[in-house]
Amino acid sequence: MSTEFKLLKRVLSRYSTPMTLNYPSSVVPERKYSQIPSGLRGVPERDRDKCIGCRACYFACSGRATEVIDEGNKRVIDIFLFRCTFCAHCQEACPEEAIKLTERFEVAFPRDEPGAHVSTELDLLTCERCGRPYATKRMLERTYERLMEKIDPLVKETVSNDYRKLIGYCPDCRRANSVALDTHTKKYVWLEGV
Amino acid sequence: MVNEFILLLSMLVVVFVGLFLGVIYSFLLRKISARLQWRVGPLMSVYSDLRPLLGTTRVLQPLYDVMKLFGKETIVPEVSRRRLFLYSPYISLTFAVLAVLFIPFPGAPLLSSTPYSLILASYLLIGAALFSVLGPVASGSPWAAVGVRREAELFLVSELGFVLSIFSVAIARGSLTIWEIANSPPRPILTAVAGALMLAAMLGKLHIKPFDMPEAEAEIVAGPYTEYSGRLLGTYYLARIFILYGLMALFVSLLLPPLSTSIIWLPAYLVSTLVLVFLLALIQVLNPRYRIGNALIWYVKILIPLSILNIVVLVV
Amino acid sequence: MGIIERARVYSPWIYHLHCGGCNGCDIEILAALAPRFDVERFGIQLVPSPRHADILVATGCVPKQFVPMVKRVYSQVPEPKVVVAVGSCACGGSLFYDDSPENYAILGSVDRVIPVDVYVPGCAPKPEAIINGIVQAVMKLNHKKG
Amino acid sequence: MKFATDPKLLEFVKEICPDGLEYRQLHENRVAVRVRVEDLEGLADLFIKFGARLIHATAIDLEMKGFEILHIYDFSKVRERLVIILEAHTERPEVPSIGKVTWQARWAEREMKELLGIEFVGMPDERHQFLPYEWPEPVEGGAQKGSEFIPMNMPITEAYQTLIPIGPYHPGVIEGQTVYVKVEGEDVVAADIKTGFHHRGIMKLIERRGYGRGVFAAEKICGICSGAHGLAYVTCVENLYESEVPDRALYIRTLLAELNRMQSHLLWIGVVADVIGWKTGFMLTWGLRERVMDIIEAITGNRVNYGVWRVGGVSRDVPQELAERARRAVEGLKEECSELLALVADHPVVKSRLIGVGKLSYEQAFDGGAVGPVARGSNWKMDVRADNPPHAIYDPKLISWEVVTDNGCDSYARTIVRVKELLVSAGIVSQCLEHLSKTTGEIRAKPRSIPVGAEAVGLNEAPRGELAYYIRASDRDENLPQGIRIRTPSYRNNAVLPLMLVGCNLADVPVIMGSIDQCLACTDRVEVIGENYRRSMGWEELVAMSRRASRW
Repeated sequence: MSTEFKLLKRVLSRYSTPMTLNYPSSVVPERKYSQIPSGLRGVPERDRDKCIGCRACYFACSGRATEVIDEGNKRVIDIFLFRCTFCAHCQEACPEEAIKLTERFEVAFPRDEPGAHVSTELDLLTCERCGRPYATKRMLERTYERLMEKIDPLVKETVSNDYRKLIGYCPDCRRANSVALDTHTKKYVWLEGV
Repeated sequence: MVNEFILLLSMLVVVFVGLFLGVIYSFLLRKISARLQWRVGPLMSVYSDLRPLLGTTRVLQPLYDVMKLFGKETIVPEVSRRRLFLYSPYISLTFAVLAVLFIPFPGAPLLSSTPYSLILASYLLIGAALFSVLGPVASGSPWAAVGVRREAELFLVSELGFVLSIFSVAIARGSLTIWEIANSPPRPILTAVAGALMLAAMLGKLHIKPFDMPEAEAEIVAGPYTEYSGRLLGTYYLARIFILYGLMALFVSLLLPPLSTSIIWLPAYLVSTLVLVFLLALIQVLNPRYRIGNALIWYVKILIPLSILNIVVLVV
Repeated sequence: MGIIERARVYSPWIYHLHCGGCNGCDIEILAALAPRFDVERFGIQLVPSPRHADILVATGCVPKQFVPMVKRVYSQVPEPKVVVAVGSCACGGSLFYDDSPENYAILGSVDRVIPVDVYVPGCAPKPEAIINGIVQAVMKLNHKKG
Repeated sequence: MKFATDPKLLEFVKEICPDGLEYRQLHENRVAVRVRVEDLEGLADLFIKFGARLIHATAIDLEMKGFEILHIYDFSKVRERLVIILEAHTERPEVPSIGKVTWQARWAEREMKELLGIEFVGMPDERHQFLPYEWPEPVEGGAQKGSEFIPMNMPITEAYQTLIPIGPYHPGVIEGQTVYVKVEGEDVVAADIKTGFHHRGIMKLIERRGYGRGVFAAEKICGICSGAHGLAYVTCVENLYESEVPDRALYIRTLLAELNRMQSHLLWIGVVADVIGWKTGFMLTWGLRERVMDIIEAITGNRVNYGVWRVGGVSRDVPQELAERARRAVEGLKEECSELLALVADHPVVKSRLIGVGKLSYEQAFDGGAVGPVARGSNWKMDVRADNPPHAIYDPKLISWEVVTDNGCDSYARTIVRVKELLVSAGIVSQCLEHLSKTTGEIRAKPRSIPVGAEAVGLNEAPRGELAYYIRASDRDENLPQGIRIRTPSYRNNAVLPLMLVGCNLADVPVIMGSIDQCLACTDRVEVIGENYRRSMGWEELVAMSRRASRW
């Protein structure tokens, strides 16, 4: 019986003041939530003007919660929150730090209420030769800027006007324009004067 | 004619007061055992900004549970024997309410002055508990069968303790009507010994933690009440509230004689029942559940010495 | 609202329906009953039998072997009942979701088996999010006539 | 810290095995031995008598080239830190079974038979392990007839015997498994287990994600020990190539692995208290557990899936002042835990419910291959952190800790082992945090390319026992593994459970099931077989199916 009295003494002394939070109500604000640390992985948010539509988050998403829908000249990048597990792989993969996991974790969606999607819309450029949409405008600008930063100055001049020559075409048309298969020697030959 | 009318009126009043007190006792059982487990339990006063949504207080939480159950659909499994399954909750409730009528409340002697009222009250209580066992037998679920077997074994032992303690008091006082026992002069030694025996028996009857094997969630789903739902389950919970009140009132009227006789003793009556509830909550918090075998052994271990002690006290 | 509707809101009993997940969300539901978040303050209790339940808290991406059992338990719960899907597995079948040929072992999300009323996504949502979901489910209880 | 490979190892292995076999030294004292299929059984007998322990028996499907049977043995009891992998190549899927030689291979062979289609000659127990019993008759709409009638070897002979299914839905068991108990009155005469309700085919999902992103799926196998799975997977991938993990990352990994163990043991003590009907024990231990969860959440950003494990290091650093704050919190938590758990452990009724219940003697534990606290509770000093440590800081020179054992051989002994382990883990956590709060350093090394045809075994001590990963690198595709095999601790403890259940009281069955702290989500995590059930899918079909599924 002695341990029961020891237990009773300990319970009465230490555990009689409840550690309960008053969660749904904010009568005492600091006792509403258990804790919201700075790095909490909550609902992701995508910054509309930083995102360049490069689909890095789409490839990094292991749970296949991110979808990229290209129709017409619109590219929609959409995270379906019901499949997202808030693992922050997309935040790591994004070159532009456009997507960031906020600290909002209190998400409950009744059945008929929409809103379980985080989507941004970007306009797609269509290729001048075959008219197929191939990349977003902002992506081309960003790649050009990065190219210019990283390239060593000697080659910079030739590369930039080559780049400007091919800027308006989709990858297939670029290949068709710049290279042709010489049937005789079975080799690809550079076309001059595109 | 007039005092019959007063009697009827006081019976009606005591039934409602009994219900109210039973609800308060089971709320306190939940609240105190929650406070001893480092948490809050049903709120006395809901937070101010949630009042319109969740009501002002949760003191009547057991009553809300019962009323909600009355509002739910009742499912009767076709495996069960319909009539016994359907009617046993109501019979158990009527037995419990009748038992309450025979136990005096301060200021309302009710029927406690009829001769042999002690036997009637204890048999009605046993009847209420019995029918809460008969219904599940008819429900045909294996879990209920195991639960009922455990309840029967526990029933055997705790009733033995209950009857021993009651009749030792009756022999000591020399009468079988509760009203005379309640008015007889107090005898502290008798109260102590018979009280200990009756408290131990109450643990088994009320399924307080060390002895709640019939409703062990981890082992046998919900024990006897697995197949019950909706109104039937609601009446069973109501019957248990009345049994809780009845046992408390019987304990006070038999063992603390002057308290339940007249209205002036009402505050002392309430204080003593609250102390009893606190004691039960304490036992519930500190003890895990016995196996059914150990429970029987434990009961036998404490029944024999206590009853011998009772006889010694009677002789003195 | 009448007494019965008010009583329904004051004492919602939850039953934990485990549909084959990784038991991360199940532990968070039990954490909602533990001292820190103690949902018994509002009368919410975890009941052992589906017969006594009002709210079914479903977790896990339903493997095929669970399908008959989930349907049977869902049918045993008496009317006005509400289902809360907790966790990304139950809401949308997080990484087990397979849009191409049907995965031989998994059905994906709970709403392919039983109608779900409130979704609480998150890979192990915090207990506060689960309580928020249950409170919204309690509000819907009264719209579903018994 | 370079992972030394001991040169004298090869001579030792050559002594034991008969000559004329082909030996290959892998990273970190693992030796791969290529043998013929016929002498697998002989070698198994030789190793078991020598005192080795079978970690896992599994197979890799090389589609056109047939199967490769792998038996992985751990010699840590005989010689410090040695793991031998027996590899036998076979065209036809008929292989002699070693189920008779050692009890440990029974479940592994049942799993291989039903999911890779390998016929084992002389298998003691042919029933399905994870799939419904009446597979491959098509299970219409998933309605599993099997759960009603179970062709078990427990026929009901006498009248008073009853067969009680403690079925997939039982409040005492959090997850879905069916324990069939043959009962005479209240005493259990025979018991058997049907798992497979959590079968999600996770191993194939991990394979399809490649090495880098496989961690994401490995963590999702089990909600309670997700940290252990992350560390084991990462250790296994790093064993594939000469990995060079920075020091600070190793400390952060140890910290998270031990925090995961602390919250898992506190959770378990609460669940056992609840199963024996003691709500106060449940509430108090889970109240303390919230403090551990706060520390985990502050460090990793999520209470359950830490999402921090990366191949070659860790993805999130622990700032120094957070480490200091967490250390103070852990110190306070440590003596509060020791006081409360001392009271919980020697409560008279708790003792009466746990002592002498679920007995497992040392021989049964060793033959049956029990792991973790279940083995340590039967007086077997076996801990992966001491024998084959994962890529984290566990050597006694840097962090002082010791392996806890108890010779009670019953549920109560397992409780004591887990309580003491909890305090040892708290010690490790405070030492790690102290080191992290003083030093800084980069936390991630650049992973190098995986050599062709490499293979590796990654071992880690999960809260429930030894967790083994085996990865075979593909010889064609640089980023996709050929096959991943996972053997979780509950897989072994569940296999030993029927031994403990025989002879106990019906009321104790949930207590015993609780005492091995089983995690069903771990046990069923296996392979994919094709829609037309009869034959297992070839490599091209699998890759084609997965390509359609995942858009490459």
